[in-house]
Amino acid sequence: MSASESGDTGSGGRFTLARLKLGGGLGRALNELTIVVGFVAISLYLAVTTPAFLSTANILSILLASSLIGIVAVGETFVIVTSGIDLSVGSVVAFTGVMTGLAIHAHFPVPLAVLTGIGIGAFCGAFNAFAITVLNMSPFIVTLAVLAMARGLAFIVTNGNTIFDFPDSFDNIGGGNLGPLPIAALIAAVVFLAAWVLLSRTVLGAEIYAVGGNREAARLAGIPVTRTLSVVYIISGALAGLGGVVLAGRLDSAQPIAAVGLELNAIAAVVIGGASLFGGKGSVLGTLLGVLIIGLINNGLTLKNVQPFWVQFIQGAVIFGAVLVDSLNQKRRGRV
Amino acid sequence: MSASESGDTGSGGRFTLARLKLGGGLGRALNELTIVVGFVAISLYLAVTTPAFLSTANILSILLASSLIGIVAVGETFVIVTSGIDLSVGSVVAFTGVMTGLAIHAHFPVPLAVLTGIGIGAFCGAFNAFAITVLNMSPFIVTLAVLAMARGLAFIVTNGNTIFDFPDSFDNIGGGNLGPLPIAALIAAVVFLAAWVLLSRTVLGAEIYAVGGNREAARLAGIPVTRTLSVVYIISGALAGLGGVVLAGRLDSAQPIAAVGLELNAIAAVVIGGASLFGGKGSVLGTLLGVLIIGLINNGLTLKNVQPFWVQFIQGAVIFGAVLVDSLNQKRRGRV
Amino acid sequence: MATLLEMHGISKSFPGVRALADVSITLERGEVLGIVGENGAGKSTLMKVLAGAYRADEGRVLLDGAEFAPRGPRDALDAGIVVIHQELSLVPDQTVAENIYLGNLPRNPLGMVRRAVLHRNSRALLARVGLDIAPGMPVRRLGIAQQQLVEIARALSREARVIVMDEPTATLTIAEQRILFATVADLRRAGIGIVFISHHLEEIFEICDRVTVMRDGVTVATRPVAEWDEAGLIQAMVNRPISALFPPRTSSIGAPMLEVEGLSSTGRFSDVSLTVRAGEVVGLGGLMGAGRTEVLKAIYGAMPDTTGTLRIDGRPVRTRNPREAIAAGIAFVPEDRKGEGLVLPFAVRDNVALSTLDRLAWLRMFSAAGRTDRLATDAVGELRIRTPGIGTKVGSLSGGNQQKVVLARALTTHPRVFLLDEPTRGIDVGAKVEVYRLIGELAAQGGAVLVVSSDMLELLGLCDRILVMRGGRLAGGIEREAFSQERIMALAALG
Amino acid sequence: PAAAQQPAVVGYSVSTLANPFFQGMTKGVVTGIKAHPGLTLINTSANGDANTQATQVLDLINQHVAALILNPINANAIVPVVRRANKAHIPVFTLDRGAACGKCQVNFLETDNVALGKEGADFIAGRLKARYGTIKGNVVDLEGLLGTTAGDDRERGFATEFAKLSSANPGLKLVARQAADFDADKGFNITTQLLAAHNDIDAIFNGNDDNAIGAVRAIRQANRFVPIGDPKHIVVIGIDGTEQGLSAIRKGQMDATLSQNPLTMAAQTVNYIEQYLHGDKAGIPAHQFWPHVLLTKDNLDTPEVKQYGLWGDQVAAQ
Ligand SMILES: Nc1ncnc2c1ncn2[C@@H]1O[C@H](COP(=O)(O)OP(=O)(O)OP(=O)(O)O)[C@@H](O)[C@H]1O
Ligand SMILES: Nc1ncnc2c1ncn2[C@@H]1O[C@H](COP(=O)(O)OP(=O)(O)OP(=O)(O)O)[C@@H](O)[C@H]1O
Ligand SMILES: [Mg+2]
Ligand SMILES: [Mg+2]
Repeated sequence: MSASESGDTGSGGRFTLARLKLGGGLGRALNELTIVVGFVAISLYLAVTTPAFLSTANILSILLASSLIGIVAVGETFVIVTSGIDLSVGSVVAFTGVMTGLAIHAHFPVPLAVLTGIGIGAFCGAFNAFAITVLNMSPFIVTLAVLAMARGLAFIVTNGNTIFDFPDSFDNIGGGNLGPLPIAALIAAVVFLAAWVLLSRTVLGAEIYAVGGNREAARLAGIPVTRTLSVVYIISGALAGLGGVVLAGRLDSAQPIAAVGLELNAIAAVVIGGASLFGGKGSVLGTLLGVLIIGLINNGLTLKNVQPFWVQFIQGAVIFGAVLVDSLNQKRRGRV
Repeated sequence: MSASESGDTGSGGRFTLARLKLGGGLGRALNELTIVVGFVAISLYLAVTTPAFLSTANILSILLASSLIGIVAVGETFVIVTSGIDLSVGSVVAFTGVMTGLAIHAHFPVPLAVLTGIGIGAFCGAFNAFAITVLNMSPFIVTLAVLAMARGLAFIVTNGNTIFDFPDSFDNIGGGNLGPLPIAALIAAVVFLAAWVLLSRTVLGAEIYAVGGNREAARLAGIPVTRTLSVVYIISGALAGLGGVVLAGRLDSAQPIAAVGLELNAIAAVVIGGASLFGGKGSVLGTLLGVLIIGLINNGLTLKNVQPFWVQFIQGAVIFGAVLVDSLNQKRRGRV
Repeated sequence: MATLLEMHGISKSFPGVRALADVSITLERGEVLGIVGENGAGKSTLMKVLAGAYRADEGRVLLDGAEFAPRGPRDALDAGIVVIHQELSLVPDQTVAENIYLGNLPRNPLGMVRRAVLHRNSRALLARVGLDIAPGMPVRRLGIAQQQLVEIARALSREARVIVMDEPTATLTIAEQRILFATVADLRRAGIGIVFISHHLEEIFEICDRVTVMRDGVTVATRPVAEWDEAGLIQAMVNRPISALFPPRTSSIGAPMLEVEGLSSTGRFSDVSLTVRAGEVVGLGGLMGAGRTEVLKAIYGAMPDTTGTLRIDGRPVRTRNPREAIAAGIAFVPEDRKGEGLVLPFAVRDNVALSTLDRLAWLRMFSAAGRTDRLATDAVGELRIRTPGIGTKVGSLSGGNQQKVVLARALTTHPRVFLLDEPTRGIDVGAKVEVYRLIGELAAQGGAVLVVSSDMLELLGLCDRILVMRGGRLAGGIEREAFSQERIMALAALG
Repeated sequence: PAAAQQPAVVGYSVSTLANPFFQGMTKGVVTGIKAHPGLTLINTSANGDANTQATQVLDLINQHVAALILNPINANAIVPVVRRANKAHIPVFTLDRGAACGKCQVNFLETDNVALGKEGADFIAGRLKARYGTIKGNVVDLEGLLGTTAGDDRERGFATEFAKLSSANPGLKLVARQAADFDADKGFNITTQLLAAHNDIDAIFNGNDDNAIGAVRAIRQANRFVPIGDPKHIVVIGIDGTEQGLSAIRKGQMDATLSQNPLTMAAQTVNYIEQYLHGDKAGIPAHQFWPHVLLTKDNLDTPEVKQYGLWGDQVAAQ
């Protein structure tokens, strides 16, 4: 970064702009997120070339489609900010989904069944946290092992069968609407908002960044590192549990094979949103953009009737392009 | 990277290995790799409980089954030591496999077809390298995009079909024997040996560790960082290409869908072998152990005819256990 | 009233090293206790034990007469023991304010950060340490000296009974040092006990009430400052007499060796032209942030987007990257040894060999362990690097010894032009003398030395000529005959 | 007349293309649509993820397609979007796998996977009987990907029949049951290790032809291949009839496969759609099993089989 830029950071354009427009944090945050350029570019392209894109139904469908990965990616954001990784989320979604389904079939009232799902997710997160903090194991290995174990458990408890046929009151969580709005998207919105407050406004959030940015400095400054890390993995697990509930509701069924590979998509969304796997960086707003970019790409591929063989290639190319814009932008602005 | 991480960063075996003199040297190197305890534990358990385990045929079958992931994991080791990641290897295996198959069908002589496959893999690696070093993009995103693009290309060039029916001279690369030894395992052995020499005994190897350990210090010390990183990704791509050749030969066919998820297994092997995703740490010997541990687990599950629903769970639990032994061992020895 | 702090019989070992052996110190309220000693004497380790960062193997600590056994840094902080660690411990991607209040953010009952309070308080603290930057700026963008001031501000933000300053001035220039000393005086008046560690003995004499000397993990002596003189202190530290700090400048100065013309880097510095002749030691002075580091990096090819021309021995050279600079005979010692100088997970041996990997190699390809070991052993011996062995991880050496490893590495490429950025930062008197002697020898052998230092006495003692930078430009130069602190300050600050 | 100019858009969602069978099905849909000038296609693949499929189908509904051809990943998980389609009055035709809501689909053209598994067991029993005079021997079961209908139903069919057979014939043993995930390389690795552990394997049942190809290659690699008819020959049977499977049968490396025909099956669905859009709803059956055949070297090139269609060869030829 050039000295002139750093020199006027305090009072220069950045802050003025922020104050003018959005009253502080949000404007500043958006300004930091150059990936916004990629997001806007993709949206514009689709809006101009595809008449159906801007319809309310289509936009709501994008939001609905993004809600599961969004919920999970929020948890992943916390973990990645601490320089950790949670590979178990996809399997935990499947496992909590079938457990919730079994709870429903065992005549748990819906709210209790939902809490069961979230609670089992949180328990998986706590297991990850214990192994990482107390047993001092690498997050990659721990969550990879839990990826396999949770998936295995999902098969074991269901005997490989799909659990299905839930009451509407449950299905609505994932598949219902409130007025015109998909409830799952509303839940995701609440999760994003809460996470945004937590990460960018609270002391715990600042401690999460500190632990990720320099663990030893955080420890020396008296930040309870173990507790912070534990909270983070438990949040990630609990949100995967919520994801399992939402998915089971949406599909009126829970399958042990659900959400395979979801972790990679969630991590991708977080990284597209500007987080670094080395920790200390990343934001909920960035993750939101990352999730929406992925949702936009998938939606665009369907709307434009791209032939399936080309779909993966174009998905890859568009992600590459969107992030390329971002990194060239950063380079131009001398932030390398 | 956090300070505490750096605190327990073992010298990754390199410098110890560099002085390996088969006497005390190897002992010390192995001592560094505490994962050896997990490896021995699993082997002993299988030897005692499963009569068939120690037969020559079975041990060769483990080596054969480990050869593909081994070849790919070697490339991944290089990348991870530089604190990068290569998610594209599984797709590159598939893409180079079908390209090699198409070359064979286009009547390329076998050696040329093999070189084509390896070359295309190297090209994919060069693409990764270019985006990472010159365009300054994050390795995670770049290789994720290439994961999608290479997979897409594999479908596009084959129109989704399986390419099959190759001459025996080609098939033998992956599925033939030299005396009692599977050729694929021999190839993997050569790859491991070459990689071990390269990483632990050459200037380039030392530079790779330095770039992973502290990129800025390496740059200021005059190490050509861009070149080093490029070499590393190209090696990874080329080895994935070799993997594609081996796989196509073994199955006498190349499918665009082959090797899905192989990257995660390869990365797991490297991390089980003691590497850190934060770079500067890891060794070829460690990766070999990691690959063999995964091979042992799968072999044990087959020999003991574990019911499929339990397979994943047990895979996860055993990996967890093996690495737990390792990390408790490190803790006991005060290296935390 | 009980003594504020007593540490009794503290021992602490690391694998292969006995860092502390039965060390005892005491500290009264309102007292400044100086601790001096060679690199690796155990000063920082002792303070880390106090801070709860390490647990002692033996010994006990009494705080206000009560047993004090911290289980972690949190306990120590809660007891009012605040340590400014020698190694910077900041979070680069957080803001200055967040770093000042790291672990101690002002919060409302909902657990939210009270940002207005945070920034108001931070601004006040920044003013107190003389740092004029916005509290919202990410620490990543600060130079190393500014980061040190942020650390000091953090210490001031805490409710402290004991403040430990482990080489707080190592990176500071005289102006910030004055502000710091004024602050120390305030703290002392408030009855806070202060432990002050420094390799700058004049600072010790200026602000300390008592001085403890440590050597090889034991306390050699503790006496009131009045009972020490400089020679005695040095003698106690290094256990051998040291005649003169600075070697006499005797080398004969020859033809221009390094010529820099019109060197500019947008937004960083502009139009810097300077010449260093063979056998000459030129100092580069200036206030923090004047751009000295960046000029050195630009010459070394480590700064993108620079313009200007470079000649060595009259021949134009291009240094587009450090590799080319090394090939052209330039060596560079960075100021930030952890971030830019060392590969911390590597052994001492491999850090020393980092710039000469191919030269040491067999066929320029295969590592030659024997040659590498010999090179490293020689370097450890020559620079008296205190390490259990060349296979020891460099990260576990004391700060000063780490610095010597960086110096050793820079010398392995047989350079003729030496760019030294704060080369004696954090190293002890004995080692300093060795570095000065080394610089003298480099010059005597016909090398050209350009040295940046914030230690004005060092510049005055060491150099043949001093250039002063201000705001990214060369403000002027002073020949040895005209050397004086006042002239340097005048060029650096006023113009 | 207006409708004739404006072709009706058919939305298609296939569960995955990661398997030749579904590629065949997709090609069947594509060629079927081409054969009807009044129809065009939006072609999507869900990549094996039920949630992705729900989203894709919703996107198709939002585009007001005239009809939907769905190859569901899971019969239950597809139900909510099928109901959405019903609400939007878009007729749903399911292929290979149905939606678990009966009348919510106009036509459900099914592969009887349970029967495929059962017939696989019977085939092996027949070969063993021919070899030993009684039904006995050691059998390996390489099942498909857990959690998929094709994998699970075939396994169920095989396991039920095998249990019946072995209780009647005590000499018939299942020496191993492992999931090879429809992945040739997994099939190869597992078979290699089983061959190392057991030198008396008589037959291997495979959840699909890719598994079978892995087994065939492993037998060759282990030098355990002997031609069909030799008492030491290891019987290998797959399911699907992929091009490579047919080729292996022709070469005598593999004994048999149970083949459906996704091309004709998909074409039939398109025909039903055409029929439906022209108002002839009565002639469309609600549910139908698409026939399958057992293919061996002996019958592979007979007219009856030609008549049924070797989709593996046809797809590759296109
Ligand atoms: N974490 C550690 N692991 C191993 N050895 C260590 C560690 N920390 C310190 N040491 C060793 O303990 C001894 C004392 O180191 P310490 O950092 O306390 O010295 P110091 O007096 O502060 O020196 P300096 O003036 O260079 O800062 C040294 O030999 C050092 O190598
Ligand atoms: N990486 C960077 N990004 C942004 N600004 C920087 C960076 N490095 C240095 N600066 C700023 O550039 C200016 C010049 O810094 P430089 O380090 O060259 O000064 P210096 O004279 O060497 O002082 P110091 O004593 O701090 O080393 C300072 O304002 C510093 O904050
Ligand atoms: Mg110290
Ligand atoms: Mg500087």
